[in-house]
Amino acid sequence: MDQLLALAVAVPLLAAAAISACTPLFRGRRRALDLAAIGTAAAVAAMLFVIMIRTADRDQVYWFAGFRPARGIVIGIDFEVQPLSAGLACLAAILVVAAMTFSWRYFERVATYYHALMLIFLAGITGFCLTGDIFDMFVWFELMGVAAYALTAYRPEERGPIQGALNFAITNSIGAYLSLSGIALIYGRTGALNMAQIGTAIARHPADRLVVVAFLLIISALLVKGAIVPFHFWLADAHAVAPTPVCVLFSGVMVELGLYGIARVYWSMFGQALGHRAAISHVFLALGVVTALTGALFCFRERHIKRLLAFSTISHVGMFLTGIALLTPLGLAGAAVYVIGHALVKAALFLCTGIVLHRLSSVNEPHLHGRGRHLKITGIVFTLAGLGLAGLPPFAIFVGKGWIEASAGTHGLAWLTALMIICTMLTGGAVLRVAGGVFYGLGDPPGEDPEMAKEAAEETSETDAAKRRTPLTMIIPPALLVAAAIGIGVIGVIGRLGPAVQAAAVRFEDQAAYNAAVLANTYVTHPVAVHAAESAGVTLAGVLAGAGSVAGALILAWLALYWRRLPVLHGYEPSARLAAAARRFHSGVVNDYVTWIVLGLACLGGVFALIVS
Amino acid sequence: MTPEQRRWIFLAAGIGFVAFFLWGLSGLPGFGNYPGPYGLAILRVAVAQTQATGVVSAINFDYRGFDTVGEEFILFAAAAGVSVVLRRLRGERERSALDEAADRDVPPTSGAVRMVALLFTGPVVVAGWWLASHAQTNPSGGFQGGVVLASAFVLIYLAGEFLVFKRFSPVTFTDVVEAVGAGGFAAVGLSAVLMGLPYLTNFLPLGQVPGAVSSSGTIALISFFVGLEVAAAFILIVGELLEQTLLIRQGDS
Amino acid sequence: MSVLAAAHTPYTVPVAMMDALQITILVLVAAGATAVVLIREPVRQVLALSVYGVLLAVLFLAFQAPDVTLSELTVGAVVLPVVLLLTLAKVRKREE
Amino acid sequence: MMSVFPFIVVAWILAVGLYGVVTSRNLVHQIICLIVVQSSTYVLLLGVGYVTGAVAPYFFDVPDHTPAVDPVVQALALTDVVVEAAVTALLLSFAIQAHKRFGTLDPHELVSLKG
Repeated sequence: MDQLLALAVAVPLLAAAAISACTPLFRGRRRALDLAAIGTAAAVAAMLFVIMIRTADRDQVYWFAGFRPARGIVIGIDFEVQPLSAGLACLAAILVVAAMTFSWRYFERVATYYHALMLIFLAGITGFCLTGDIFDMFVWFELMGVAAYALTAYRPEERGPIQGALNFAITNSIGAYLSLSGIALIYGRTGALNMAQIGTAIARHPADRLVVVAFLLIISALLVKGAIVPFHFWLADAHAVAPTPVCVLFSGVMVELGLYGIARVYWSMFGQALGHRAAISHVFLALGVVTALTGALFCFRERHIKRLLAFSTISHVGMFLTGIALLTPLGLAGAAVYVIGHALVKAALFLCTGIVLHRLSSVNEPHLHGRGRHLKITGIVFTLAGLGLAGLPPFAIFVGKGWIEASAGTHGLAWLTALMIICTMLTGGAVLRVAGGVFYGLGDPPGEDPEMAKEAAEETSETDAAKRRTPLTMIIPPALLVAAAIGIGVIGVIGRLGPAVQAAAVRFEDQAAYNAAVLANTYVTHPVAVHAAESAGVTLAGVLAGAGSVAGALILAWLALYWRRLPVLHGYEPSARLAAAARRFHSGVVNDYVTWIVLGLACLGGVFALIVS
Repeated sequence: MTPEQRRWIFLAAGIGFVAFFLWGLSGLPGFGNYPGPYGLAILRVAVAQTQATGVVSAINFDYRGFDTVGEEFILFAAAAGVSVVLRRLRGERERSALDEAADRDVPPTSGAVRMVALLFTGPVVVAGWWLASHAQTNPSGGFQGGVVLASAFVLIYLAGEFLVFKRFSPVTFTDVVEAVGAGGFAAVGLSAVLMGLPYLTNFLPLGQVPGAVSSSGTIALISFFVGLEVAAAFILIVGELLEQTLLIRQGDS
Repeated sequence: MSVLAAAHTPYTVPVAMMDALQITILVLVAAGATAVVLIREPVRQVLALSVYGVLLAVLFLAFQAPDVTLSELTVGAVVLPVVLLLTLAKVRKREE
Repeated sequence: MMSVFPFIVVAWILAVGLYGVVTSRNLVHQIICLIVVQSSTYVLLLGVGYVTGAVAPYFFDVPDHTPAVDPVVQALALTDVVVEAAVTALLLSFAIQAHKRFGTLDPHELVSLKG
């Protein structure tokens, strides 16, 4: 039993409580507070990294309060840790360190609440990733949610944050209550809350109506959190208005945790019982494709930089989902590397946007046109991150996406490559358009959409300080994140990453081994060689696809910047129709969002009912 | 969507969803036929293992104590969130506490109500304390006790003494108590780790008599910390709301 | 599960009576929930909510959950109404 | 009748609560409807753990092995009731600020992002 597992959750919680208890001591000692919080987050990151290394060979199971299962009946709560779960939590901790370092000079008036809430948020993520108990998962999910709502509304003096936080909190709460109903249903059948025990119990019989309904209800909160269309509406509202360092965590890991949760729930409990692998794979593939396309289209038309990045997250989440939905180890491994690459690059983009907001007091693309010329380093980092987002070799996104495409290719789904190229072109193109316009003054200032200008004008500076130069604490984190994205990509390209991540993915998808590790304390070893059928190397096709999407993104960005000078397109407003559609659906009214959630669940329910019966 | 369109879309979708939900519910074993094994296993071993006669408390503070750590911090985060959102902002001013009586918007409390409320405050505090410290025996525990303790605070408000209370117990103090409550729980868990035991192991002597006040080891201790945290969290929340209602005004009003 | 053994303990109500009791309270709870949703006037709705809280508490007692009853009573009948009424007071004052 | 009736009530409460959330024109009303949605989960939890004819899981004055209802769901519901009250308070504080910023509680008019 490895005590680090418990400490990775207990330490940030205790630190958050200690920081709050010592509020009077920290008055006027802002740096001490920052150091304490950053130190805690860094320690958590280190612990999780060690855990990830230690779980490389076999799963680790930790029984809280020492209540081990007797004769297959679990009476306590366990942590069941695999490299992928520890790795995701570690990524979150690293992003917290980056965000807190960034806010060193960013917020001028923060009380202890900000630091305490960030640490609680981190603890929630860690607990969610590591736990092996379905109700415990729900508790950490709720903790993460509550901290996130409060952080979204951190600047209540403005309109946006309050409205965003309300929509975020109401939609996610409804998802959470439905999940709790699902947990109650499955508990009523199996009398268990431990995921391994539930999995073993329901796998004995073919899935019936209760199992299907419980599965859909349990994942409903995760679909909302994971911003899968049509459950995604809250995301743009909340991401666009949360303080920039918080956006880093929202886009970088929180949304991805929804997908992690779906994968964990599927491969520890429902996979064997549900059966119908092909049909389920197709349902999630369809969800992923719709999400990826919707996000990409909305991303490209957006002029509010933070909302633009938020929609790009939706598009990428859709692509992660397609990777997971292949139900192959290589697809999951690709999604994992893709998530890491995306988190690093997207965090860098948000932090650079934060610098722009700090220096130029705006995130409105037309307004900023050409005004960022003197922000040289920020411009370079932003552009590099944009190219990384478009899948430029050797960024980590390129590696992860290559694996997903390779796995799809061997399963007769080669069209997925085309989808990936289209979506990356649109999202990468949008970011590169911003980079070209804002930092290099290229092209014409985009037309002022009055509505969007109004939105963007809402966003005022989050900082009060003298803004004549960018503090080092702001520019170093995004630069390091981009460097890390390249570094991980290089390790992947030279072939060092593939076997390890694929082995981890094979274990993640092996429900029997998971159940045995928890209930019987036996461990199955998976020789990597067995699964060499799917090569994780870099192929010529992969490089071509990567280069193609980067070239496409550059062309799209160029077209968007210069289209008014092209004779053919003269006078054509390409986004007018889309804008109307966007306004119709992203109405900002939470009642609509809840309606879409219920509609989405009813449709998915119908589909699942057809599949299983 | 217009409200009318939304209502129709929702009715169609809602009927489908509820039908689906009922379809799943019909797969449950009938009401009153809980099949186990989780609850039955715990019922078999709980009293002997923990010396607590209240099995629900034994689960909350021992078997599934780790959940409760998370729940406690949800409370903590929610209270912190309320403080963040309702903090006094630029452009808002606080009415002086001294002229509070003059332009109070709530009608002044009558003498009788004040009297009764003050008389009740003591017993309510005692009741809350009793509930929080008897988790191991009766249907009680830190959660309920904490809420009852916090409602004593509401009585103080009814007695018209909010401002007096505020002077004696500034928000910082409640904050600190709350942090001690939440942190105390996490620390009890951690002290087990320091002794080389799994997190949250019940390491204190359990006592010989099931259900006695000093029995069941860390269960009683944790319940006490939970009571502290819950009471402080709700006092903070109600205090922030009271402050909004009674004291804070927009600058221009 | 030996139901007969339970029937001898002093705390157990005869099954038929318990059924009748539970059905009655369940109907009341369903009606209460409907009322809470349909009443649109905020202060009345808060009152309906606290009645609904008490009904739920009674239901939980009939489900043999005294612990949850206590929790629901303190929260549903005291804390939530106070918090909601304070919110309404704040919001109302500014409308004038 | 008795074997399914409680679960039908659960579905009814859930449906009514969701209807309230969707049709609400007042944030405070909407938050109260959210409380109703949530209360359905408590009824469901306690419902699945009920054992006909059994006692409450307290052995202070009954013998140790008397059949009792499931204590686990009670533990889950108990903490949730208290915790969710705090979350409701957080939502209400958002509503108060929304009212200050927008001068209304109607969700249709809180549309800062869309003008």
